[in-house]
Amino acid sequence: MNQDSHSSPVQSERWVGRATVVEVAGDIDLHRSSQFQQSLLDVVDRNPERIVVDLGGVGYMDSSGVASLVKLLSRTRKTGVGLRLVGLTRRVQSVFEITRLNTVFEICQTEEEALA
Amino acid sequence: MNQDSHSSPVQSERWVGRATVVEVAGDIDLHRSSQFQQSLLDVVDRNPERIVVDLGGVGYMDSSGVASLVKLLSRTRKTGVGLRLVGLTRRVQSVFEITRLNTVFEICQTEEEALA
Amino acid sequence: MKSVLNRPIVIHLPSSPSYLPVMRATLGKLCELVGFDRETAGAVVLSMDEALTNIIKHAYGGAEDGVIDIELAPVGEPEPEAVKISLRDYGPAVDPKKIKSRDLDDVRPGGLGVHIIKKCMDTVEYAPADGGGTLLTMVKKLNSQKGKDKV
Amino acid sequence: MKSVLNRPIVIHLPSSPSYLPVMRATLGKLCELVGFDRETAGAVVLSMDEALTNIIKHAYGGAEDGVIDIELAPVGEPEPEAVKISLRDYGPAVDPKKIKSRDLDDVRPGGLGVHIIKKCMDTVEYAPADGGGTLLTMVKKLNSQKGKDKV
Ligand SMILES: Nc1ncnc2c1ncn2[C@@H]1O[C@H](COP(=O)(O)OP(=O)(O)O)[C@@H](O)[C@H]1O
Ligand SMILES: Nc1ncnc2c1ncn2[C@@H]1O[C@H](COP(=O)(O)OP(=O)(O)O)[C@@H](O)[C@H]1O
Repeated sequence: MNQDSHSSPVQSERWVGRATVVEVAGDIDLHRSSQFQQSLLDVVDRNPERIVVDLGGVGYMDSSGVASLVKLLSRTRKTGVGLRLVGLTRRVQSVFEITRLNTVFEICQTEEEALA
Repeated sequence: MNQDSHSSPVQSERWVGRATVVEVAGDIDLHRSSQFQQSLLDVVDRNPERIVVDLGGVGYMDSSGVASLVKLLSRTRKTGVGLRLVGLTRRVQSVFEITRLNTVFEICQTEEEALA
Repeated sequence: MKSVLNRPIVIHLPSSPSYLPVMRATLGKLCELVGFDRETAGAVVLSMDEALTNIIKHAYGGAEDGVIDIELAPVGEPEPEAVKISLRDYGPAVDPKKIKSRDLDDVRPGGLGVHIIKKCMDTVEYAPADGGGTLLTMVKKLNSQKGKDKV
Repeated sequence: MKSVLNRPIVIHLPSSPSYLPVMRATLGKLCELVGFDRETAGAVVLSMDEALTNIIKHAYGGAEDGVIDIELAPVGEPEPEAVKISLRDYGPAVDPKKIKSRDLDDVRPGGLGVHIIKKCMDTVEYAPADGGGTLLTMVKKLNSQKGKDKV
């Protein structure tokens, strides 16, 4: 079994003070986006002050993966939780650019920056 | 244009004394094996004492690529030229094992060993 | 063996999200052979993925027992100059005018697929297919890659 | 979306060596999704490549305007337990008994494809196809991977 198709997109969750760093891996497409979204919303329920989504392990993401992140964004805005994205691979970065969501999300270059 | 499909499988040829090291790259299949074979036989015509074929850049080879190397082997045997293979990736190594040609070719782990 | 890349690959794909990675691998390699750079190949693959996703969601309503007819065609002689992707579903007829992208400024989940497709491909055409369903035809030209002049 | 991998992909491929890398990418990704380890997936991909090469060389004599019908089928419920590959050509009828590997000890170029296929796959069957040509069916089971017990 390989991570791209079978396991959860959210590989691990790690607390740094009151922030939580969520590590995502594998391709995120229609096959995995609803599980991705559910895992992300579960993170909000644990009441962090900030969520850092590390997309370093995501080689491919389409608009259904982006939609899961937009859903997370509106949830975090509602509940006053900070949200930052980090580790975008070139392909994932370009999906954000094409959909102009790179100006909507806070996208950081490093985890340090995202946690600062 | 990418190396797998369009350019010559033999990327470069480098003389080390009277031996020549031939660097091969890209997938070798029916599409590229005849060009591969021709380039290899051209090397014999330059009268080296030994030919070292470096397959480090070959991620995939099927029996038509193997056939080109067998053709080279019989030519070198006829003309008294030494022939050694080096840098076999795991997949290429396994094709030699399946066809039991790993016992027919001199396969070396390093270029130093192949040139020794 | 000297051979050319000038004929289509025809595929009948189950309308299940499970197969999307397979189709991405197929088209990604074909784009590489045609001569697209990595970035452009990625955009073409993304477009097909978005279009297949829309067919699965909208034409088949998530039913996985439908079939999507796919044609992946390198176009041009003697060397390919473009790739043409045709996707045909057997879903209910839909007015092509209804298939459009939404206002991007309205940030909400969904509604981005058609925008992505139109942004990434050179031509995109939806038409009712003979015998029912929708035929989507999209083309990406080699010379429309970034860093090359548009024709 | 919860979905399963239990239906075949059907492909009509031009009989040209140019398309071999595309088919390798397709099957390689499918084998990964089915759950094969890298090494076994490589052996399955190699087998299909050898069989396609033989069809191009022997069934079509190198003519690139033929078509090869390919079916790539994950087999098993609810999770796939094997992959079945069917290749059908429209070449002259050939006696399946004539398709055999040679003695490996006789070192010469060629004559290794059928040996590789039989060595790598669990079952290999050549049969005359309905309406002419040859149908090759080969199966590789997940549980025949190295490191797992044979059933
Ligand atoms: N293949 C299709 N068949 C029917 N309707 C479609 C198809 N593709 C797209 N549409 C319509 O176009 C709209 C916009 O699609 P898209 O931009 O991908 O956003 P989304 O799928 O998230 O709604 C869809 O909501 C749907 O109404
Ligand atoms: N699809 C096919 N149609 C007709 N004959 C075939 C086919 N595949 C294999 N053969 C026959 O089987 C023989 C052995 O094939 P193979 O082991 O791949 O070696 P090679 O192709 O190098 O001769 C071939 O020489 C050919 O006569």
